[in-house]
Amino acid sequence: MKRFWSFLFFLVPVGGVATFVAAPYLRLWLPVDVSEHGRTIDDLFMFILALTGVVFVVTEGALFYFSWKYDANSNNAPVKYSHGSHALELVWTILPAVTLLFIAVFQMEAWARAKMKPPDIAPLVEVTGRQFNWDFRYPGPDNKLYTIDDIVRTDGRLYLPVNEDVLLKITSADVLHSFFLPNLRLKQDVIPGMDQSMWFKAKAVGGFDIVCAELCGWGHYKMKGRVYFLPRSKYEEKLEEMRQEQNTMRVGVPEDDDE
Amino acid sequence: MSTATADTHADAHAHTGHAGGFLSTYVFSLDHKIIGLQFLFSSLIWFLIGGLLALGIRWQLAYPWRPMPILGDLLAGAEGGQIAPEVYTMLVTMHATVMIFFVIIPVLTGAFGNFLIPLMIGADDMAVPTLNMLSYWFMWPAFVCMGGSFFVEGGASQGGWTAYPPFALTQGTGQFLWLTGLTLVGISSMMGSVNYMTTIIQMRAPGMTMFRLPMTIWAMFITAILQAFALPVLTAASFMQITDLKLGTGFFIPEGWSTNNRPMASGGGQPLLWQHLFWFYSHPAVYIMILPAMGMVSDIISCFARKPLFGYKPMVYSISGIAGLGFIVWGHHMFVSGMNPMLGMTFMVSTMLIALPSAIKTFNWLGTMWGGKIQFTTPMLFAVSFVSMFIIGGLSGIFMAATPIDIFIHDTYFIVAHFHYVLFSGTAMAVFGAIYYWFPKMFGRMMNDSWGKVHFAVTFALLNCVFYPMHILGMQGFPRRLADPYHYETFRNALPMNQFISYCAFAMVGMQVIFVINFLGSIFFGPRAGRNPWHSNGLEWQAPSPPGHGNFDFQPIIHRGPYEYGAPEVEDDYYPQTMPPPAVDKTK
Amino acid sequence: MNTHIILTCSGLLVRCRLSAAFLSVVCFLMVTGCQRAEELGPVAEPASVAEIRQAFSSGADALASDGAAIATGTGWATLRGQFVYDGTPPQMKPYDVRGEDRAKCSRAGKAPLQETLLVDPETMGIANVVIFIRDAARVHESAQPNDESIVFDQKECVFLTHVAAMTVGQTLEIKNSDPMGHNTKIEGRKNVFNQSVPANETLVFSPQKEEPVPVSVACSIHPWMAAYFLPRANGYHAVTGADGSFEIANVPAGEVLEFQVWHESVGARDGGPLVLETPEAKSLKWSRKGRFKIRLEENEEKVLNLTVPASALGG
Amino acid sequence: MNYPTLNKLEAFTKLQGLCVLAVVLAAGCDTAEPPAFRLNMVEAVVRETPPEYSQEISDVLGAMFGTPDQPYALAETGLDQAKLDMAAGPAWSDKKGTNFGLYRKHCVHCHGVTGDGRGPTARFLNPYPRDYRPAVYKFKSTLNAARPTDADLHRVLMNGVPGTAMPSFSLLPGSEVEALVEYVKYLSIRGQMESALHMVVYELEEEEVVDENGEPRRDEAGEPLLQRTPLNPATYPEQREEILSYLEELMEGWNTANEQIIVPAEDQIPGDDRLPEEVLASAEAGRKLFYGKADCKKCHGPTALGDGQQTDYDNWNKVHHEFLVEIGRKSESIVKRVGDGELDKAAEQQLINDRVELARWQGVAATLYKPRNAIPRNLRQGIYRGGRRRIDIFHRVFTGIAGTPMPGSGPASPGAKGTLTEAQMWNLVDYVLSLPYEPPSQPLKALPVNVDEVL
Repeated sequence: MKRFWSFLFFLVPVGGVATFVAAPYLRLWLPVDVSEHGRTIDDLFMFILALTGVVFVVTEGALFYFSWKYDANSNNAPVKYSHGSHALELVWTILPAVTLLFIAVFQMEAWARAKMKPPDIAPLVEVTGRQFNWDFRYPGPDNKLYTIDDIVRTDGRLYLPVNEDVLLKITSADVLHSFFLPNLRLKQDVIPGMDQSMWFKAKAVGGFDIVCAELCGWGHYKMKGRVYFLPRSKYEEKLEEMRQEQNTMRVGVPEDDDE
Repeated sequence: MSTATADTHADAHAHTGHAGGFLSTYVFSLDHKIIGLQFLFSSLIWFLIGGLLALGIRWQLAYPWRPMPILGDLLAGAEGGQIAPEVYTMLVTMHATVMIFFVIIPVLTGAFGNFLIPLMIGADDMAVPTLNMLSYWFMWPAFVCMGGSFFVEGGASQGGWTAYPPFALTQGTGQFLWLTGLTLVGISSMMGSVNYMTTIIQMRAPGMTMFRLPMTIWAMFITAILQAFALPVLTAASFMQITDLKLGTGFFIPEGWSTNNRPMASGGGQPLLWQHLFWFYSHPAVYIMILPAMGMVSDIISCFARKPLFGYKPMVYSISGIAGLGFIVWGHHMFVSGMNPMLGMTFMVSTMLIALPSAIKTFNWLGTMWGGKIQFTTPMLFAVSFVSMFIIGGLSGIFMAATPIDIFIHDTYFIVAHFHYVLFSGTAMAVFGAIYYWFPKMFGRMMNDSWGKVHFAVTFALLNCVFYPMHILGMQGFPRRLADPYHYETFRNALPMNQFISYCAFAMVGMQVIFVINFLGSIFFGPRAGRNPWHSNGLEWQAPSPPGHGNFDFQPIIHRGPYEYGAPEVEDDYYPQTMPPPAVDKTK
Repeated sequence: MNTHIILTCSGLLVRCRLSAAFLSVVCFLMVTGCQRAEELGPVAEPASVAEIRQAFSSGADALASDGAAIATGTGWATLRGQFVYDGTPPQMKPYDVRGEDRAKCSRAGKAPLQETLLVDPETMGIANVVIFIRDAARVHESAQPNDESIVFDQKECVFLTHVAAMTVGQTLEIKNSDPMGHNTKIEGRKNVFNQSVPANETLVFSPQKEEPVPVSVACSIHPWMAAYFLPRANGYHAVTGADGSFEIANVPAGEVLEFQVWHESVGARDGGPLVLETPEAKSLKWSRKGRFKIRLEENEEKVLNLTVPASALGG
Repeated sequence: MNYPTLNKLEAFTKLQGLCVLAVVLAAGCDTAEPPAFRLNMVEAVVRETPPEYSQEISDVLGAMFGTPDQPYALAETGLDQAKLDMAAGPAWSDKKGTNFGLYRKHCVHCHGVTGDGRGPTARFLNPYPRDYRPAVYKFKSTLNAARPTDADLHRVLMNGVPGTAMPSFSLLPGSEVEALVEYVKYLSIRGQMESALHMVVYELEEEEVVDENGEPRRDEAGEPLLQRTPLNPATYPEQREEILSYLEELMEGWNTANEQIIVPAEDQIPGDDRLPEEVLASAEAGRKLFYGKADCKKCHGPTALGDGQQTDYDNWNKVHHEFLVEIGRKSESIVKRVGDGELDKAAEQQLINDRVELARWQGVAATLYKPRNAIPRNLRQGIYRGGRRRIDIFHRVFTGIAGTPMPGSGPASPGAKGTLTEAQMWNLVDYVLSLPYEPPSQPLKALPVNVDEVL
């Protein structure tokens, strides 16, 4: 029990690292990435995780070591009467500064690709956040938004082609929302009165969650949507199906079942 | 130094205090110590309320839509004790608001700033005691506004503590009271900060040069500057939001805006403007919430390592550096807000740079511990845990400073983990340490050290169980402020982890009973403390415990800095700032 | 020293008390705030619920009668009478005519007057009182449902027929004699109708089910327009004319007939049963539901002259 | 080195601390009771049902429909007990991941436990959430007076109601959506039954008081003493019969909903693949109708911004509006009588009674939200609450919107005469769908009037 407290502090780096090691087994890790650019972001994340992990272990280790070694109960050596070290200060100023600046510069390209260089194509869908739903507007057969043949869907399902550059126009009908696609590592706040874009290329077929990530009211949690990536042909079929549905002029009368 | 004279001195002050009447002595007191204690008590009460609000959040995340015991009926009324979604949003908003504006800021600057500044610089009181009193009593209307807002039509604000328009503008009276409360807190802080700056510059005891100030005072000084320059922006912004809300202006309302089928009176504004103004204050506010804690921790660590503070001047420079850089990093809260992405790059660089002074401070604390004789008293344990936890909070900050990563982790639990590591595991732990450390000075009695250690061990273990797993939740993309995240397939598997976090949170809040009993009990029954129970160097420890009116029973003259522990010149391992140097002894 | 500490402590105690007072106020507010409004009504009691559910699930007991009235007499009689207002005839306020149709909906520049309570100043008769037999055991052929149509006209934003009583199966010819469009909205318990009626056109509506009391007829475009509509299974109903008189001919004699009397200015919404407490009403055992029972001899011509005090009509 | 060695705290302090904590915890309300169905008190007071009957009505409803935690489907209702069980009760999931308590999880905040559209969140919403109890639904494929079909309710759940706070639930598993549809119907039927019970109570005759020998008691004048007949189907079989006949009648509405679907005539349906010019021509014809015969401009306004007639109420708000107006009238009358002074005994008693009644009414009024006008739709926003398929809009034009001022233009019942022919209605559909793209719609403006009614 003599050096109990130092061991308590030792638990921090041990537990900290252990949690991250155990996390994938608890199925808590970065969600599946289905985008082309997502890899870059994941790699950056892992890079910083590794870097900070090392710093974390070293500093927490030092903290433990000092608490263990210099515990007054067991340390009889005289106190090192020192007001600091100029050289050390310089080292631990310059080293982190260089590292941090490097990280910053290193990230810029990924940031620019995600937010500053949209592909030169027409928007495929307009996404509108409203309290509390995501509405989707497809341009319809004329490929132009805001014309009479637009297909508007309010059922929270967004269909997009896979393996293609996709440009979404995103906006809000009322308050701030945030269009968050965890599996594509993309997020963008939407602001009423402002149009924004989001672009990506999905590389897997399937359905993935759309999350609202900006507090937008009591029903914030209800703004669940789902994006489905389909092969081009299926996507076009789906579009046609939605167009047909929107033009429905007949009504289904259920067969009378006398139960 | 004769104790007898000291006692008479204190008695005399007590009598003068008494003559002024009970109310003016203990309620509307002009004495900085009483005002400090008033701040301390009110923030501790709000700490409790804020903690209970957090438990409401944790309940919902662990047992979504299940009736909540005890609090459920209070909060949700007719739905059988289940937390209604708008109540959840209200909890989220008010937990943050209470903790930031009624707990952390007042306890740091209000309680410890008030109590310590005159004592540590050798002044008999603040420069403008009346202003000081007002700064406390301006908190009360704010308390009434925020506390009362729970009971108005529509309940307390649900706009998030960031109150982003236009959503915040769809709120009713609750939001109005919230903004009013915020403005009042701003006015209170403003009064405090002006006072602190004046006092620190003007009222230092003879010999107390700026570079002989303890780190606590440096931190308070820089904090006061931050408050003085950042707060007016927030006050103006919240006033603008009040006029948007009530008078039909449109600073933050876009053209043609309507929500919930309400016709709006005007438009032509820009929602992002609020975010810029808000974060222009609220990012510096983050440093307001940590710098004083850093200062106090520096003092505590140096004292219990029995060793001078490592790199005093770099510490001072890094605090100033944080303050300076703190004004140009606000945009990192807005990377995905829709502002020009070019700005994002600029803010990324400045944000990365602000990590630097923090790193320097951490290394210096470690340097202070190196080669010392560390006494693990309760305050020291809290101070060391501050360093340990601040490392985690600081390092996780690098993730969100990196813009591409922030796209993913913005508004997820990664952020929640980060700022709780800084604010709870950091500041709140430092505040606990500071309470244990300065308690003898405040009340003339010691707190129970064994129970203090139990309190520390339990809190330390549980807070890590609560906040550390939030990092991996955040990695998964688990969003903040969602009343029912398990709607989403992606997050369904986070339920067990959230339940674990919630259990730990309930236990952690429950365990604070130890502290409450220790604190209240020690006020009345704790063993008497002498003037300097910790054998500390600081000037405040030369005053009586508790100090009488006018603080010092002698004229303090300062001979050196506050961190001369283990100095070779003297036999004891401490060397108080007022003790004349041995050279004077020789002449005797 | 001691004094000082004691003082500090008591100062703290005061503060504690203050904060305790604040907390208790907060607690009190929370407790009162969370109390459910008693106005939400009572909650089912498990014991009686179990008993009643048992009764529902145990199958229906055979009942002696199916509830229909049984004929006991023969022949026919007539009931006629008059409703006379006792008081100063009220001045009807003009309707709150708004919107662009103001000019077209006004008679000589004045908004039409409400017809909530029409009293003829000469005879003091009350118009638009509805009186009908609730349940008739026998129905004379003249009172059988027929397929005649009733014209229900509207002009200058006023329904010209204020109360339209009819038998089911008859058609209501909803006519619009105005130059602008109306819509006719009937919100009955069993008859729901809401159609637009273009200018100078006629729509028909044929109620299929009886209503227990007259139901409101409105025009959403001109919300002040109000009328009432009562479909009954037989012709034993009457609406008083301008002089307050009514006649129901060929009612079955020798039976106990229960009459319902209704007027629109009674009750909270859409009128209600007219309750009289005058001596002649007492002799009829006029009930709180606006009903009275009477038995007529064959070929009797009963005349009922009823005085209606102003208070009975909410005056 | 002298470190402070600190005394243990006195036991007394600890005890005190625990006591304080216990008091704080106990200061809250009691433990949460399970939520209960509540009566429609507006109906109860407006119909002047004697207060003694409230408990009995509540009991009968409890017997017929159970509680929010344990719903009960009487065989006559034809409701699926399994689906109700899935939708009712507190939210939880079993080990297989089947979710229960769906209504409590997804709907209750707005629509309320009783389905009265008065959940805690409702007060923040405009329009207010639907009150299921009158069983009137706006967006359906059936005639105005008819109940909706299951498919109609299902559609609303799948697509939400754009332009309102009602979100889409299309991502829930199909079985959960079906359970919710069933539960909504259950709440509607329960609400209709409640209303019918008031009718039953209203028709109850007073019964004679009998002594132990079964002889009727008489007063001094020899008249039999009368007392209130309780509502209790367990002891009065004829009440049970009547209740069941009401139930049968209202179930007929639900069971025949499918027969009341408006099926557009094939020969009038415009072609599926029309050329843009044809659509344009049709829209132009619709435009003429909009301003002419169909007279849509009266409410939707000459600019179709919904700025025409706006002072009417929909049924749900109208009930409350009239209730509040009546309260005003009552209190005015009391004030007037008090001002008159000098009242005789009877009038005095009447005044006291009226005051008691007014207090009861005001108590009920305090639980209501402010009634709001029915604002006609701004047709230039391109938001179609009932769905934007052509058939949806056709149904709106054909039969109006039940419960609202919106009238129909088609025949009100099969075989009756409508205002417009189906071909004309299709023209209107084309016009309505083209309105958002008409040049004056850019930029869209918020509704200009009626601000204080809506805020």
